[in-house]
Parts: sequence; C-alpha cells; structure tokens
Amino acid sequence: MRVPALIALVMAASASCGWAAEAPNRSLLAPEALPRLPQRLVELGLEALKAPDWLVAIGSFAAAAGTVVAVFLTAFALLSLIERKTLARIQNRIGPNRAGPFGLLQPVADGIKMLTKEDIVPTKSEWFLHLLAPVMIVIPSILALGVIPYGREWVPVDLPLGLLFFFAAGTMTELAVFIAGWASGSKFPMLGAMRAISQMVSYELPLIISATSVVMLSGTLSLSGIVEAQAGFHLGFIPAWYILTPWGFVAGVIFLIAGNAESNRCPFDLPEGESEIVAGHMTEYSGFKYALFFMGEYLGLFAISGLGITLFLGGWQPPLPGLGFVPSWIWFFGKLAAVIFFFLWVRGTFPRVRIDQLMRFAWLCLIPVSLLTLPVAAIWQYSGKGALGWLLCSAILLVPFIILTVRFNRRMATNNRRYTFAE
Amino acid sequence: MAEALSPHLPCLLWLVPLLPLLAGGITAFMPDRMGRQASWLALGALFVSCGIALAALACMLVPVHEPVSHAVFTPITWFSFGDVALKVGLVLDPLSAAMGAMVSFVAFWIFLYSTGYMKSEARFGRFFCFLSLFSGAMLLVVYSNSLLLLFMAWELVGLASYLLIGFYFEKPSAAAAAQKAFITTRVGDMAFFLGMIWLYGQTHTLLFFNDGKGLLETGALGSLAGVTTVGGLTVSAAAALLLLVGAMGKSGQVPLHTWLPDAMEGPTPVSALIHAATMVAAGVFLVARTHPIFMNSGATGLPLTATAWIGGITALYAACVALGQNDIKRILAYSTVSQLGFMMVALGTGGVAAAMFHLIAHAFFKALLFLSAGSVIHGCHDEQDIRRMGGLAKAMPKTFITYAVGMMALAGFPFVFSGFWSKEAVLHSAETWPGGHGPFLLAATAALLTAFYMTRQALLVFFGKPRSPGVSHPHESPPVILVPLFVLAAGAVLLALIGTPMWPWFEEWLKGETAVFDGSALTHPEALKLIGLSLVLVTAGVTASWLVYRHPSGDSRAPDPLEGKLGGAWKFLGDGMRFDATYEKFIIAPLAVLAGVVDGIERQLFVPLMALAEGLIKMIGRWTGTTDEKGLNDGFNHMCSSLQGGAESASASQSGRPQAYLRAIGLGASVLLILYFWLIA
Amino acid sequence: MIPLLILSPLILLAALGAVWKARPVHAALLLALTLALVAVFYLTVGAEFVGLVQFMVYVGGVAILIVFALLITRPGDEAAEVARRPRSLALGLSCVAPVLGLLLYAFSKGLPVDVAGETNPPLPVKAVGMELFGNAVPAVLAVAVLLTAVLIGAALFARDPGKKPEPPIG
Amino acid sequence: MTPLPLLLTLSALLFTLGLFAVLTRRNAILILVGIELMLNAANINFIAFWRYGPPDVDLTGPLSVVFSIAIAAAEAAVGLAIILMVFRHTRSTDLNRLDSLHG
Repeated sequence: MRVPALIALVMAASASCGWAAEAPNRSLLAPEALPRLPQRLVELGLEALKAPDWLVAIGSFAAAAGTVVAVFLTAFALLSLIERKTLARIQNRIGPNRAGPFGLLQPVADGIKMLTKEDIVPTKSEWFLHLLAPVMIVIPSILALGVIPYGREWVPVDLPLGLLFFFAAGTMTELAVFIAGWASGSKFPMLGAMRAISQMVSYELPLIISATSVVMLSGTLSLSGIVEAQAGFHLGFIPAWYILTPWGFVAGVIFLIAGNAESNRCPFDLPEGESEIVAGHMTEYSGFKYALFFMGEYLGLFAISGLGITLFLGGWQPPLPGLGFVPSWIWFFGKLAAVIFFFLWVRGTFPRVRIDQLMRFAWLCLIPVSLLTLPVAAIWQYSGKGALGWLLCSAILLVPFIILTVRFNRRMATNNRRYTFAE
Repeated sequence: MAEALSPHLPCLLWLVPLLPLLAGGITAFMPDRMGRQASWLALGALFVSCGIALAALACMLVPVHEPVSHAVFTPITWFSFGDVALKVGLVLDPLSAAMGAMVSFVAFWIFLYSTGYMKSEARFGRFFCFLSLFSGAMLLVVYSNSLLLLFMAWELVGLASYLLIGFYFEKPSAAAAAQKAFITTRVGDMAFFLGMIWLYGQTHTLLFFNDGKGLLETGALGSLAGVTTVGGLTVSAAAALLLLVGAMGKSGQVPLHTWLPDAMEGPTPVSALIHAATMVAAGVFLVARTHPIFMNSGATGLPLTATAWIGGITALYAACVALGQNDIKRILAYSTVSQLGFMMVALGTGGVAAAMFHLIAHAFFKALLFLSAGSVIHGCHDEQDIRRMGGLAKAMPKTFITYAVGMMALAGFPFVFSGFWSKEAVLHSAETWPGGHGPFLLAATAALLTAFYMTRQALLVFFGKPRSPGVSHPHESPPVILVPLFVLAAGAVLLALIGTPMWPWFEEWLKGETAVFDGSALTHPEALKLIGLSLVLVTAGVTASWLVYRHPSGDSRAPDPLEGKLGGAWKFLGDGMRFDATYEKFIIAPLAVLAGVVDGIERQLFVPLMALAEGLIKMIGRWTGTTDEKGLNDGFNHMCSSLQGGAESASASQSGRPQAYLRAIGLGASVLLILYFWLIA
Repeated sequence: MIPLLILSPLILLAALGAVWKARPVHAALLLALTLALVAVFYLTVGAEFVGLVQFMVYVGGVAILIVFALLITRPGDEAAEVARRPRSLALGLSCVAPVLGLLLYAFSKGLPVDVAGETNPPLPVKAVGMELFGNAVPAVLAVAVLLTAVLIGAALFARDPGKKPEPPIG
Repeated sequence: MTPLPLLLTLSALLFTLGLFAVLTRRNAILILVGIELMLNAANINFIAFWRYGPPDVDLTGPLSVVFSIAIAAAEAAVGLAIILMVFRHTRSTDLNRLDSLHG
C-alpha cells in the first residue's frame, strides 16, 4: 500500500512547486472540455469553500493529475491485454480469453496476481534504493504524460518549455534503471542495467535531435504551440502535419525507432532479454514492484507515442478539414491507438537485435541521418514548402539512406556462426 | 843483458809480482781436471818473473852509472779524493833486489817439487792457483815502495797462507789451523795498520822513497822524531813498536807464534815455501825495510831493545819446545820460530845485514829440510811421527844426503855451511850491541839447543831400525822431487861464500859500498872469539844429542830418553809450554763470557725495547687507523647520509599525489588572498 | 523566499552526503540528488530553461557517466576510506577553512547595497535563444567545437585497444 | 531582505564541500564529483546574482551558466575517459597509487 501513497505525494510536491498554470474556465460539460471536468469541479468546490487561492490552485492541480493518472492507468490495463491479444493474433493464436468475456478481466487477474505475490527483497541489496527504483521509473512517465496536449481545451500542464521538460523527465529513467540494476546486488541485474543504460543513452540522441528539427520549424518549445503550428491543410485536404514533409517523415520514422528503443521494446528489448539475462534489471523484483516496472514501461510507451503524435502527427489536429466538430482529444487518442498498434505490430514481427548491432545502428545510422534532417528542414523552410522543397529535401535525404541501407545490409547480415559442440 | 834491460826496468819490474798474480787468477777459473795445465802456467809465470828478478839483481850488482842507493820508479796515483792522492809504486834497492831474487828462486824450485809431490791430489789446479797467488803477493811485498801497497800485499799473503793451510779443508784440524793462523796474524796486522795510519797522519805520505819527501827520508824522519805523544814516546818510536807487533804476528814471535806449529796441517811444499822461506820472513823484511824509523829513536831506543829482547826470548823458547816434539814437521816449525828469533835479535842489535844474510840462508836450508821431510813422509806413506820411523838412510840415500846438508847448515856446522856464518854474524852483532848482553846469551843457548834437537831428529829418523810397519820398506822419491832438493842443498852451501867475514860482500853491498877481499879478517881476535864460541856450541849440542839418542829403542811406543830425565818438564815442552791452553783460558774464555754477557744484554734489554717500539708503532698505527676510519670516513659518510636524508625529506613533498599539490595550492592562495584583503581592502 | 530556505539545507545535506559517504556509488547517487535539487533551485528562482538544461545534462548525463565509471572501476575499499576519515578530515578542514572564511568575507564585503527584491523578470526562453544565437554566437560555436572534440577524444580514450590491461602498479 | 546573502553562503558552503571532497577523496571519480559540486556552486552564484543582483539586460548570468553546464559536461566526459584509461593501465583509481610522476 505504501507505493500509491508515495506516487500521490511526489505528484503533489511537483505541483506545489508553484509552476505557473492558468486554469481556463470554460463551460464544464462541453465535450471538448470533458477531460477537464474533474479539475473544474474541484476548483468550483474549493472556491465555494472560499479556500485561499493557493489551496485552490493545489486542488485543481491535484484533480488534473488525478484525471491523467486515472485515464492512463485504465489504458495501461487495457494495453496489457490488447498487446497479448494482438501478439497472439500475429502468431495465429487467440490470446487470453479465459478471464472474463474475451479475456477482458485478464488485467484484473494479473493485477490481483501481482498484488498477492510475495514481495522478496534480496539481502545483499540496498533496501531503500531497491524500493526507490520502481518508483523512479514510473514518475518520469507520469510527469511526461502531464505535459502532452490531449485536446484543444485540455493540456494538464501547459509549459512554455514542454518539450524540454519532457526530455529532462525522460533522462531520469536511465538513472532509475541503473539504481534498479545496482541496488539488487547481484550480477545479472547489474549487467542488464548497464546494457539498458547504454542503449537508452545511445537512442536518446536521435530522439532529441529529430525533435529539435520540429522545434526549429515550429519556433517554440511548448507542445501546444507545436500542435497549433501543424494546423491547416495543404492543397485543401492534406493536413499540414510534419510527418507529411520529407524531413518530417524521416525525422518521424527515426523518432519512432528511437522511441521504441527508449522504452526497451521489442527489437531493442535486449535488457530484459529472457533468454540471456533472465529479466535484466528487473530480476530481483517480484510482486507489486515488478508490476510497477511494467506500468512504467507501458506509461513510457504512452508518453513517447503521445509526444510523437504531438510532434509529427499534429497532436489533436483533425486529419481532414471538415471534422472540426469532433472533440479534439478523440483525434489524439485515435492516433495514439494507431501508433500503439504500430509498436505492437513491430514487437510481433521483428527479431531481437544484438547489442553491438544495436549500438552501431544508433551511432552510425540514426544519428547521422537525424543530424541531416536539421539542414534539410532549414532548406524546406526557406524553399517555400512547395514542390521544390519536396524535390530538394527528398534528394538530399535519399542519398545517405541508400548508402546506409546498402552498407548496412551487408554489414548487418549475421555472420555465419560456427557452432562447436562440447566434446 | 843487464844494460839492455835497465831502460825497460820500470814496467818489467811491475811484471814480477803481476805475472804470478795473473797466473793465479787464470788457474782459478780453470776446472780441476785441467790441473796439469794450471801447474805449467804457474811454473811458466814464476820462471819469467824469477828471470826478471835475477836481471834486476844483476842491474843492482853492476851499477850502470854512479852507484845509486835505490832506483825509484815514478809512483802511480792509485786513489785520489779531494786534494789528497794516495800514490803507489815500486822501488829497486839492494834489499828488495836480494829478497825478490831469493823469493822467486826458492818459490820456483818449490813449485817444481810440488808438481811431483801433489800429483795424487784431486784439487791440483786449485793448489797451484793459491801458490801463484801467494808468490805474486810476496814479490809485491818485497818490491813495494809504499807502506800502503806493502800492507795490501801483506794482507794478500795472509789470505794465501790461510787458503793453503786450510787446503785439506775437509779435515777439521786443518780448517781450525787455517782460521787460527789468519786470526793471530790479523792481531799483528791490526797493530801494523794503526802504525801505518799514525805515520800517514804525521807525514801525510806513505811512500818510502819519494825524492826527498818519502817516509824513510830525513825530512819525514825528522818530523816524526820531533813529536812526542803518550808515555813520552816519540811518534816514530810508537809507530815503530806498532810495526814491530805487526812483524811479530806475521813472523811468529813469542806471544803471537802459536799459529805456526799448527800451520803444519797444510801440505809440505806449503810449509816449505810459506812457513819456512818467505812469508814468515816478511815480518823480518818489514822491520828491515822500515829500520830507519826504528833507528830514529837511537840504537838502544825502546823499539830496538824490544826487538832484540823479543827475538832472544822467542829463539830460546822455540828451541826448548822443539826438543819435546815427536812430529817431524813440528820440530822444523819450532826451529823456524827460533831462527826468526835469531833474525829479530840481529835486527834489534843493529845488524840489518846479518839479519838479511841469515834470513836468505835460512830460507834455503829450511826449505831444503822441509822438502826432504816431505820426501820422507811421502816415502813412509804419510807417516809423520819420528818415533815410528828409523833407519831410513839406507832406504832413501839421496833424501838422506840432502837432509844431512840441510841439518848441518841449520845446526851451523863450521865453515862449509852458510848457516854457520850467518849465525856467527848474528851473534857478532848481538855481542857488539851496546844495549847489554841479554839477547846475546839467549841467542847462544838457542844455538846450542838447535844443534841438539836437529841431531836428535836425524838420529831418530835416519839411523836405527824402522819402528813401524808402514816405515818398514820406504821407497825413494822420484827425480822431480830430488832435483829441487839438490839445487837447494847447493844454494845452502854456496851462500856461505858471500857472508864470511873475510869477504863480507853482502853486508857492504847492502850499505851500498863494494866489498874487498880481506883474508886477514879471520884473524881479528874478536872474530876468532866468536868463531870459537860457535864451534864450541855446535859440538856440544851434537855430542849431547848423539849420546842421548845413540841407541834408539826398537819400540815406537817407548818413552823418549829425554822424557825419562826431564819427566814432567818433557810433557810441558811437548805442549809448547801450554801456550794454547793459557790463551784458551785467559783470552778466549773471557771473550766467550763477554759474548755471553753481551748476548744477555741483547736479549734482556734490546728485545723488550724492540717489543716496546713495536707496540708503540702498532698503537700509533691503530690510532691513526681508527681516527681515519672513525673521524674521516664515518664523518664523511654521516655528512653524506644527512645530506641524502635532507634531500629525501625535501623530495617527499614531491609525492606525486595530486591532492597534496592541490592542498598546497589552496593554502597558498588563501594566504595570498588574506594578505590582499588585510593589506588593501 | 521560503522555498529557498527549505531547499538550501537540502542541497547542503545532499552535497555533504556526496562528499562524506564512504561507499562511492552512494556518493555518486547523492551527487545526482544534489544536482537535481540545484536544478529545482533554478526552477524555483525562475530560470526554468537553465534548470531543465541542468537537469538534463547533469542528472541525465554526468551522473550516469560517473556511476558508470564507478561500476567499471569497482572501487571497493570503503574500510580504508573510513579508516582514513579522521586524518583526511583534519587535513581537508585545515585547507578548506581559510578558503571558506575568505569567500564569506569577500561576499560580505562585495554585496551590492541597493538591491530591492526580485529585480529581473523570470527567464523568457525566447530571449535566451535570441541572446544565445545573437550576441553570444562565437561562444556557442567555440563550445560546439569543444563538444565535438570531446566527443571524439573521449571515445578514442575509452576505446579498449584490445590488449590485456597491464597489472596494477604496486 | 533579499535571499542573496543566503544564496551566497549556500554557494560558498557548497564550494567548500566540493573543495573538501577534491582534497580528501582518494578515488579519482569522486574527485570529479567534488569538481561538479564546485562548478554548481559557481552556477548558483551566477543565477543568484542574476535573480537578486543588479538588473542585467543581456542575460549574462543564465548564459554563462548554460555555457558552464555544457563545458562541465565536456570536462566530466574527458575526465572520466582519462580515468578509465588510467584504470585500464594501472587497474586502480586510487590517486595516491597513481603517483608515478613523484620526485
């Protein structure tokens, strides 16, 4: 029981740090502002109680945080089920369908299982750090989620430095992974942690660099500003999303790959590669802490895909001109589902990548290309975003792509292994 | 021939002594197996020097220009240091000419004799080397013009006698005798040396004749007589006495005579040549040569009286001892001592000519007696004890004849033999000596005893029956031994002619005048008295001896008839009046004690002293060592190590640890800043 | 003012821990905490951009780097560290005290007198951006060159030449 | 009463702590920790003076802090690389043992 209380406390502390947050007060029940409903209710309640306004501010923040947590916890539960279902379908099997109709209650079953499992703490480990690690994994994801604009009306916390905040929070996960690995005392978690950290550090670079190209063009670090920059339509029906620009497409793809690696998923899920290092830095955890790790991972996934959507898929912008009536957050969560499905799809199909190929892919392929997108974006900006821009940018981007892919195909091919049977 | 030689005489005269010396040197390097060649070389060398000597004698006899007392050859500077130059040279005057001729003539015949006598000797060559060395040295003594050269030759002669006496060095008695001879003569030589130095100190010259500046010339003599030294003696008297002691040592006068009888250990020719004819005469020659120094203090001065008395005592003593001797050669030895006593008496009483005539005559007949004794010993297979001999006359007639001539000359048989006249001259000079009749009486009794013991010897050796098997069938000696005997016998007889009062040629010649024949000399009353006395003495001696030894007992071990009469005295005489024993007791024993004392002092005093010194040195050594070790080395090391320590502590600050450096910088900076704020702000 | 009063002791405590903790990894983690707290300080003071940059660079980068280095070199001699405590404390204080005194003295004298309250408005990111790429462009370029050089240099340094490392000294 | 003196004392203390760490820690990496502390102390001063000091228009405070952070990161990277290399060579990061330059 201690863990959820801790989460709430940390949320309150961050809120109470007095970040400037204007709470626009519009009609409560407008569909657009649905997600803001609880926050508004709390504000009204406190004002009714004539609490001092700092108390009011704190209350509203708490409500906002609460809604975000609630929404994404349920999403987490659903996602664990959906993921297993999709993987099963990909592998031509059904997936969990025993617990509840179509296996809907499977997450509940998992949750109960996690809760009832005994919480083992290894003697050689540092108990406090061992406890702190899962918490530190979950917190950045939640912080990140708090910054992403879900709808025109609703951005839990709208920071002028939203993107910077997101990445700052993102870096904490590496420290958390280290602590998890180191604190559990034994060698496997340590090795797993070191591998995870080196992977995350390597893939953070392309992530940030591809994001900077977006920042360069949209001229602002605040995420809502970026979404507004993607409003409008080219040629009447093509939404002005960055993904649909040559550099944007490349940056977007790199962002998604890096995001995938950042959250240690599928092709890059080396850290907890079951076959080699048992569960990587999570081997010594059991029970609810182990669940927290999973929660952290999935929330991280949500955060990364959310950011990807806001940066490249135009956030809550409707894909077509005529759809203004639909509440903006519906578009956001639709895109979110699509991206999540993409990740699940990737997980189901791609083989695991070896650590040196992974590192070499990051440093020799992603980073150079992402660095290239910056000048290309500049060119796009000043070439009038028209056909000329397309032509130039695509030309510039295709050359390294071809070179790299040709070389990589040769280089990446797994050299034939010589199996020596034990005499 | 004489005139032809006279101009070359100076260098020829040098040859006389040098040739035998050279021969001696060469034979010394010849290996023993070349003995024969060595003897021929020696004989040849002596023959030549004898020829030159005779020629020189001839020159002196027939004066070419005005009669010159002596021919002095320019002296050679032998040795010069600073402004002092020692000169040596030769002189030819009647004295040296006569002696030189006699010595070389006798030596030549003895050499010939010894080639036969020593034939069986293994070290033949070595013997002849010593002999020629001796004869060369003797000739040098005779012809020397410088007292220094004479002294050096004198020493060489002493050495030669030592070598020859000790020729059979494997016999301990021979070695001891040689050593005894050498040491006793050395005592005499020491006195001689002191005298020489004193003379030199006074006159600054050692040359006898140096055209006026010589030692024996008036200038030097005057200066010598003028100075009186210790005991009121004038320098010349004292020097003369020292020279007399030197002569006594060499000529075997009483206190220093003990070595002569023992010298018989040498081979017989040696005894003949050295201990009869020549070397022993050297002492007499010395006194004769330096007679002017003796005369310097008057006829009855201390040196001359001393000489006369010592001569008389020696003559009587030797004659008595000769009575008790049983060894054929020892009898002759003591007779030589007594005859030398006669010569000393003659010298002491002023009769230099008489002494020289007696010396030359004695040389001939004593050499003759010794050689015949040698022939007898040779014949009797080295038997020397007369008690075991007897009846050799029949077996060795030639030897008996020559021995008889010699015996009669020595005993002084009247008129025919030189011995009679020379002894008569001696007695004459003794009798006319103003200093008293003591020496005359001593000489007369000695003459009597001489006749006695010579007859004893003749009777015991040649008459009666042989008393031991070895002597039973003696064989006659070969001619090479007999010829020299006959020559010497002739000499002993012919010499009488030049010494008789009727024609005292020799005496006058010595003085530088020419003798004139005076038949009436015999008739002088004084001369008749003396001749009568001599006759009486000789006949008395012979008849007494004949009576005693007429019937020698057949047994060699029987006591001597005289022994029966004299009893203990006979034994006493036999031991040479136990001079040796007394010397042993009174001189050698105290010396030994003295040596012991000195040795004791050495051991007790010096050894500890040395130990003390050694300890001192060791201590000093140790002390310096330690100071060096402790003081210098350790000090230096300490200094080095402290330096190193200092360096190490200094280098410790450079520890290479960055934090240390940082701290230092921090402190420094803060101090500076404090200063800054304190001073400025 | 109040958040500062709360925050500075926390920072000091964390820093003290980072400096004094015997176990190296704990020290490194406490360093990360101090850096995070300093970032929070920047945020509270109003310089959000600097705070977030600090957070990203230090907590995300340097702290991880330090911890990584600690993992590789695995220093284990806590006991020696503890044993050395008294001596190092004395030594350290003796050097540090004067510096501290000096700094405080300097600050006490150097304070600007007429400072009212919060004079400068909170940091507008755009102003920083304009300023950064306006007046300070040479500085930015220099830092850029420096960072690339460091990137390449560090990679070269840390590259394992493939040969076995030599035995330890001493 | 501006919080400036408080901030200055904070930075002074933080600086001394950093210096203390540098002077006493034997482990090279922990010295880097000390250095980071000292740098942050300086940055705190910058921001403190920027915030509560005299008005400054062209944002020198925050700018220099940004630069200092960048350079500090570079420095840390190079420092650690060097330390790793030394470690690989000598298997030890104990400063007192790495004294091969000592006199």
